[in-house]
Amino acid sequence: MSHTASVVGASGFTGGELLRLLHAHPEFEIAQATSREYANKTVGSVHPNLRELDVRFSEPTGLDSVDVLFAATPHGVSMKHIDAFQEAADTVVDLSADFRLDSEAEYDEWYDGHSRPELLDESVYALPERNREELSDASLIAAGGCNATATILGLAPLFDGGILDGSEQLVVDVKVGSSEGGAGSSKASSHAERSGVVRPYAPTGHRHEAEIQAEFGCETAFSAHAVDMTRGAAATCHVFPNGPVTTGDLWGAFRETYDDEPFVRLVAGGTGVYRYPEPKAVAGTNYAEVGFELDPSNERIVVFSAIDNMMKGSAGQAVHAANISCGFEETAGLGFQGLHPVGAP
Amino acid sequence: MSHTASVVGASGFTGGELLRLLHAHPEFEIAQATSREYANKTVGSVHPNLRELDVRFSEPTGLDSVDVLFAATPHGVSMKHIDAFQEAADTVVDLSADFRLDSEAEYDEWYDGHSRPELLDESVYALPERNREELSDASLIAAGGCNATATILGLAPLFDGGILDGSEQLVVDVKVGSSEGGAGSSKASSHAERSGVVRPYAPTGHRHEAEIQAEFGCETAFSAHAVDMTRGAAATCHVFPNGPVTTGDLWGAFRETYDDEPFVRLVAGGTGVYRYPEPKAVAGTNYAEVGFELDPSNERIVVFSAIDNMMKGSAGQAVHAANISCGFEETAGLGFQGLHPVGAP
Amino acid sequence: MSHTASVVGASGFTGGELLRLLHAHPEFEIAQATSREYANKTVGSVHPNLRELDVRFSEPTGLDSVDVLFAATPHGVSMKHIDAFQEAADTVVDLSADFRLDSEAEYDEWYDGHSRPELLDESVYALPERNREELSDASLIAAGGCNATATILGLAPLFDGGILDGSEQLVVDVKVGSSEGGAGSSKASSHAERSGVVRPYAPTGHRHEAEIQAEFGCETAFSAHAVDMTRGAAATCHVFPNGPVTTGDLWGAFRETYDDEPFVRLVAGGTGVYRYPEPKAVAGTNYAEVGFELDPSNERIVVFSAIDNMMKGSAGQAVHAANISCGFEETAGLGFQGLHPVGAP
Amino acid sequence: MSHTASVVGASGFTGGELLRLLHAHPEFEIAQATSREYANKTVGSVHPNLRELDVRFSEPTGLDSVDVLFAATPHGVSMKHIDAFQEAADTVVDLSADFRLDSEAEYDEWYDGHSRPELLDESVYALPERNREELSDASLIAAGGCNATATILGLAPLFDGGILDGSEQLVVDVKVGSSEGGAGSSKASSHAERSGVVRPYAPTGHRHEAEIQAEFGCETAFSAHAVDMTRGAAATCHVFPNGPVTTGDLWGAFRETYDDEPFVRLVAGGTGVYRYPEPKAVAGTNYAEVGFELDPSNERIVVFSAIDNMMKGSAGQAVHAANISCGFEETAGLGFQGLHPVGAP
Amino acid sequence: MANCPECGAELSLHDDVETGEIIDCGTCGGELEVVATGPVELETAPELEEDWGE
Amino acid sequence: MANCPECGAELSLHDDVETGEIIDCGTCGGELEVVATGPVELETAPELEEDWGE
Ligand SMILES: NC(=O)c1ccc[n+]([C@@H]2O[C@H](COP(=O)([O-])OP(=O)(O)OC[C@H]3O[C@@H](n4cnc5c(N)ncnc54)[C@H](OP(=O)(O)O)[C@@H]3O)[C@@H](O)[C@H]2O)c1
Ligand SMILES: NC(=O)c1ccc[n+]([C@@H]2O[C@H](COP(=O)([O-])OP(=O)(O)OC[C@H]3O[C@@H](n4cnc5c(N)ncnc54)[C@H](OP(=O)(O)O)[C@@H]3O)[C@@H](O)[C@H]2O)c1
Ligand SMILES: NC(=O)c1ccc[n+]([C@@H]2O[C@H](COP(=O)([O-])OP(=O)(O)OC[C@H]3O[C@@H](n4cnc5c(N)ncnc54)[C@H](OP(=O)(O)O)[C@@H]3O)[C@@H](O)[C@H]2O)c1
Ligand SMILES: NC(=O)c1ccc[n+]([C@@H]2O[C@H](COP(=O)([O-])OP(=O)(O)OC[C@H]3O[C@@H](n4cnc5c(N)ncnc54)[C@H](OP(=O)(O)O)[C@@H]3O)[C@@H](O)[C@H]2O)c1
Ligand SMILES: [Zn+2]
Ligand SMILES: [Zn+2]
Repeated sequence: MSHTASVVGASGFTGGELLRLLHAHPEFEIAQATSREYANKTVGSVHPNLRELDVRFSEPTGLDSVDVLFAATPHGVSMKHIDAFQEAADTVVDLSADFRLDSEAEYDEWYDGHSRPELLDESVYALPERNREELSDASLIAAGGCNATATILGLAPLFDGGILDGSEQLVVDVKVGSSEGGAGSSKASSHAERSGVVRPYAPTGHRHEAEIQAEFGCETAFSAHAVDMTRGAAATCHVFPNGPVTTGDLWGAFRETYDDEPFVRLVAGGTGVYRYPEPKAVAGTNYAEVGFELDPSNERIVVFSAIDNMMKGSAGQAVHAANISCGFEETAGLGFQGLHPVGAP
Repeated sequence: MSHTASVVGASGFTGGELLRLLHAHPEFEIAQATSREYANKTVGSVHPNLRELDVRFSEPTGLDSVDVLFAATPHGVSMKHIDAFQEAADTVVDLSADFRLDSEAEYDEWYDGHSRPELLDESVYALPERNREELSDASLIAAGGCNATATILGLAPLFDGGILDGSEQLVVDVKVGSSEGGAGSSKASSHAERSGVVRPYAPTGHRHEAEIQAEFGCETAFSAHAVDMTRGAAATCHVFPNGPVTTGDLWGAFRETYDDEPFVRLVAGGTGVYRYPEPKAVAGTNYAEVGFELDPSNERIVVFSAIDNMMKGSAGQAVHAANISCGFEETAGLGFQGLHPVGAP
Repeated sequence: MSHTASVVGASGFTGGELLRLLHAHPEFEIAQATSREYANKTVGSVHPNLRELDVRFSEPTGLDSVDVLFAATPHGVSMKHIDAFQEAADTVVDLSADFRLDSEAEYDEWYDGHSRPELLDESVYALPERNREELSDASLIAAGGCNATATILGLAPLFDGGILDGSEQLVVDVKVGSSEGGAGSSKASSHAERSGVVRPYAPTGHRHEAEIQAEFGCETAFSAHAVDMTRGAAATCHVFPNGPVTTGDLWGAFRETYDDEPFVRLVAGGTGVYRYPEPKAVAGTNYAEVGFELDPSNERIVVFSAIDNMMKGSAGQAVHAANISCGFEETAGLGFQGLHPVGAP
Repeated sequence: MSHTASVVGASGFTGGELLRLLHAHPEFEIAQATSREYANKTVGSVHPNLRELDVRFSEPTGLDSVDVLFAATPHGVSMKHIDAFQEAADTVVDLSADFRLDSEAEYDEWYDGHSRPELLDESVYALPERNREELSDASLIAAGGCNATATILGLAPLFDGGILDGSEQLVVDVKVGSSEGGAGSSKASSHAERSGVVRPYAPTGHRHEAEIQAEFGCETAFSAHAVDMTRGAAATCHVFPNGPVTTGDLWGAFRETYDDEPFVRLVAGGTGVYRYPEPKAVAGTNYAEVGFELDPSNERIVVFSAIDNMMKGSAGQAVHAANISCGFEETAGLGFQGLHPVGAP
Repeated sequence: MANCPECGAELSLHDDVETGEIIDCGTCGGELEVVATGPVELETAPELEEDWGE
Repeated sequence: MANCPECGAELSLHDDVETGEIIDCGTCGGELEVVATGPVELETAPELEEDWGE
């Protein structure tokens, strides 16, 4: 146990995942878990899976000194408290959007501006499959958006392999689970209204477009739908390359990009029940499943990408990045393989 | 009660819907309901909602003479038995794909050929919003495919209104419920494996592309995903028109096409929980919800269309078409408005 | 169209059901639909299945004169506004618990007392299978509790047939859907927390025990569990009769009680998928399914009863009672037979 | 890595769980995983969560010599092949019912007899909370039935603490997920029919009554219902003790029985969303949650018990027992804490 | 009777509709303000950015 | 050890693999036939069109 870690926003959904991961992590010890609403209560009173943990929530004011501080707070909170966070910890890993983009201009365009733009240069986007090098000595790390993560992982081999160059039309149709909305409550997210939906909730102008654009330098026509699951984000990318492509080209590109990646599985075809990426196959894990199908009659590539929005799409990605930054084994604390069968996890 | 009607394939999912609709229909009386597996059993033994019906399944051989025969059998059965069907009934309404396309060539391309191609000229595609005139004296009617129906209803205003001309790139991303697979069973459709999925099941080359192409004369890049609901098909069409379009243009086109349609509801925007078309809002009904969103930054129109695959997407469409062909009130027997709240119907 | 009807609390779940039923009812015309939160908005903005209705919510103050007023408001509201309700309408049908019990003492024991106890004598408990006679000239009608309704319908034949006399041990284990909680929102009822549960939510002391006790004069050991459906209440009664009972005795008793009832179906045994009462087989309908199994080794009768909590368990029961009170056909407006297949409605 | 282990029936649901657990287990190495249907295929082709495993199915004939053989086969298979199993392994852990009961007479009563009754003396029922001592040198171990396990864990403190003596009436009402039925398929278990159910499937005469009776020497009035989840068994025991009991007595009894148990959590009361045992809080884990509520007005104790049917109710229990038998740390390989939030796992 | 300025759909209104009332359009869901009566005139109401979760 | 002719992934095989055996590739799921041993050679097996149902 070499490092101490605290979680700000530990009563939320991704905060709970962080606690779960850190508790079982061979190198981390949980120092503090903050919540304003549940201060002094056991973490198990909010997260029933963590009843074994002997940790109580504390107020986010009064942060102890730790090696790594994870912030799992809503957009805007980290940029406000970043000085306190950086004072408390050598490394800050933020799960919100506050430090994901590169420039104030992008925050003006996609969000409501930024109060600490000078830090945007310093911060590193956490996705290790794209930024492993930079993460190794990062002290301010921004875990990616879940839908952006799914999309970027799906499209990356096509850009890496030169099959796309950014001039093509890209359609991204995403299906997400209810945990993406966090632990709050509203009529739209009540069980009676939210069950069984295929609900367009961000038909156009989704903020994660900004992250995808930052990665590949191209625009995407992005739409998200809420579907009936709690965990999971599945991106279907419909892509029209400029030139002819074979299945062999695609296997080559995908294997080249991911063959050595510990958390990306290629899944495309076969004869069983699970032939393409599916979010429930990776629920609870830090894995991404990525695959594709070629549609010769439409000169289209359909790319599928599936992750657990709270894991690879947030808390798992954050711990993975922290492992790299701290010099630990990349997979430390992230070994859970997921369940089968599993219903709508 | 002016007309008699029989259902071949009445133990199946859409066959059960036909029985439900015909039983409550003011103009139809059920003559026969066939099943080979359940012959002599009450229809309520298979369809628990029909326990009040005093009807038993009979063998599909030995069809009585009726006004209308509905065939709700798998692909290939109707073309094989069409002579017996037409001998038994003045009007045959087929729910399978057997008489949907116009030419043998299309069946060669998309299916395994056709054994009675001479009937393809005579048969009328059932979708009343497109073929009302022709239906009025049709004697062989082919109810549309559920995914094709959803897609065609969504895109029609754009073609009618000249916003699309068929040269544009069209991406159609469909999400469907488990009843689309019919009443059979397999490992992939078992509850444990099928619950909670976002499962690409027809990433490319879906046969319903043929019906869409027949309607609009253009190709679509079509992909379907199984999601966790039993009833419902939701099509999201990502469309890139050649010229500039305003929201006003879109409202004009959609209202022009659908203002007088009894079974199409425009749904786009608003402030409540249900802002765009959603399959659960039309579950059990013959309604289609259709709506759109304009994405100026991508010069894209996103069209949403939601139906109950077994109703507007099959049995309801069949009864609607039969109403027209028989000269009944169009909405006869199709008045159910659906439920709220409703979970994953 | 002989009668006008208003719904107070029309933006809620059972209020929406009342609107749906009254809209399709051959004898009723909707006068007003109240909501404080959504006043002036279309009813379709809250209830997406009612988009065809040309009705806007109005404030609950300023009630017009009507034949029947339905109140679908939380406990306590009707007893407070009963004078206004009775001034506006000849017949008031209340869906809350405010007028279900017979005496102030019971309200003191199970609720927080009663502000208008003098009306308790006048009010009639709506369940037509038990109180058909009294309903025929009732002007203040109290629709039963959903769990109480399911339980009472299950046990009634045993009391009617003398198989139970009230001295036996009765265990009632109920499973209910999320719509029972109404249209509000809370963390516990959010999709992420409420999905997939088997959650004991009223292990002991459930208020519906009072209604069951009022009906049969005996205590029941009652527990309720939330399960993953939106509509439905299923009661399993484990009953230990004092003397020996045969399956024949049970069929005799159940048929005697329910043979002429238009809304109760006996379901027990058979060979198909649906062998016992199931809530999803009656979802959206006013039917109750009732059945049993005899356990000779334990000298136990297991009684199953399934309803749609918002229909037979509330709004449907209310309309059924109003039909009787107004002298209409009992089944008027309540003909919907339900759906098959249907997922988790 | 000190021990080798094989799984017979590894393509099934509990077989997949065994592979998952053994793969992550610090002391076991997987030797063989059998399947007749999928021989030569990768285990990941059936269990998508196990794509990282470099193991292919082999035929169940031709078993290599191992330390422990786990059999996850349907009832009847193990008793037929027990000689081959015992020849291949020092320790055999069987997940079926074949070696759970003590005498041939019980198999005659509850099953269809037994072909190797002489082994029943030797075999040890796996539940460590009840049989830890005997397990320490057992060579034939029978993992308990999932519903029996849930029930026994719930009731044990009442018998241990003398609150029940076996003369009382015990009602056990169980709710289970679809994985209990194993990996096969049928119409009743298809997604469309099985979704959203509260389906009585073993109203009386459930075989697990035999195991409960074997443990406590008393009969139980047992009924099981299928509900909409994939993993999970929740037992609600309605118990009527002969004498007066206080909440303090109950806490005393439950803490006495379970305070030192690594896999049993007491959950009763509190203020959050999760106040009583719930299966989704333990999904994927080897934990049991156990709790209670006292109903003074009915002189009833309601005991709640929740497990994952495939883990604590089968494969997890099997590995726990094997850990004891092999002298490993009891919790080895069973550390997964479960997920929050999680939908219907 | 009045037409929605957003989508053009016909709106039926109660008789005693008053200036200043905010109503919704049943088709496009737009929030509309009654700016005149006799005959009724509608204008798009200033939008209230509502967070719709996620 | 052998490479999948479909997707190029490395396959690990048991030692006593025999000619004619059909195995799957863990990456692309392709069905492969062992056409030679020592060293192992794989070919795509004739496809068995399997209906995967909707
Ligand atoms: N959910 C996902 O799938 C997902 C995926 C990717 C990224 N993210 C991002 O991760 C972050 C957390 O998301 P979530 O879903 O876990 O949200 P959440 O469930 O709503 O939790 C937010 C947490 O932040 C705390 N908090 C809120 N305001 C605070 C403040 N002013 N100061 C200190 N603590 C505050 C809350 O606890 P108290 O109120 O008790 O203090 C709560 O613990 C967000 O930025 C989100 O965009 C989430
Ligand atoms: N499900 C949908 O959402 C949907 C939507 C649009 C179109 N469709 C189309 O509608 C048709 C029916 O679909 P479904 O989902 O209702 O299928 P289904 O549930 O599988 O039912 C098929 C029915 O056909 C009967 N049948 C099968 N082979 C037959 C034969 N050779 N002769 C006579 N009867 C036969 C079966 O009963 P017995 O075996 O007992 O005779 C059964 O009643 C299909 O063509 C399908 O493509 C379905
Ligand atoms: N849900 C069920 O399954 C069920 C079953 C049996 C019985 N019930 C009973 O039926 C009643 C309604 O239940 P529900 O589930 O429909 O509840 P709900 O969804 O919460 O709706 C309550 C309605 O009452 C209105 N309301 C609240 N306070 C009011 C007040 N002071 N004056 C006027 N209107 C008020 C609310 O609208 P505004 O706030 O917009 O005015 C809302 O329309 C309750 O008494 C419940 O116990 C319900
Ligand atoms: N599911 C649960 O929750 C649960 C809980 C407690 C106990 N159990 C018990 O655990 C056992 C396994 O249950 P399950 O749900 O995992 O069943 P399952 O999914 O049906 O799997 C059964 C496995 O056994 C294999 N098999 C069947 N017959 C065989 C034979 N004659 N010889 C060798 N292998 C054979 C099958 O594979 P191939 O056909 O490919 O060989 C399959 O891998 C059962 O006895 C069950 O009662 C299950
Ligand atoms: Zn409008
Ligand atoms: Zn391959």
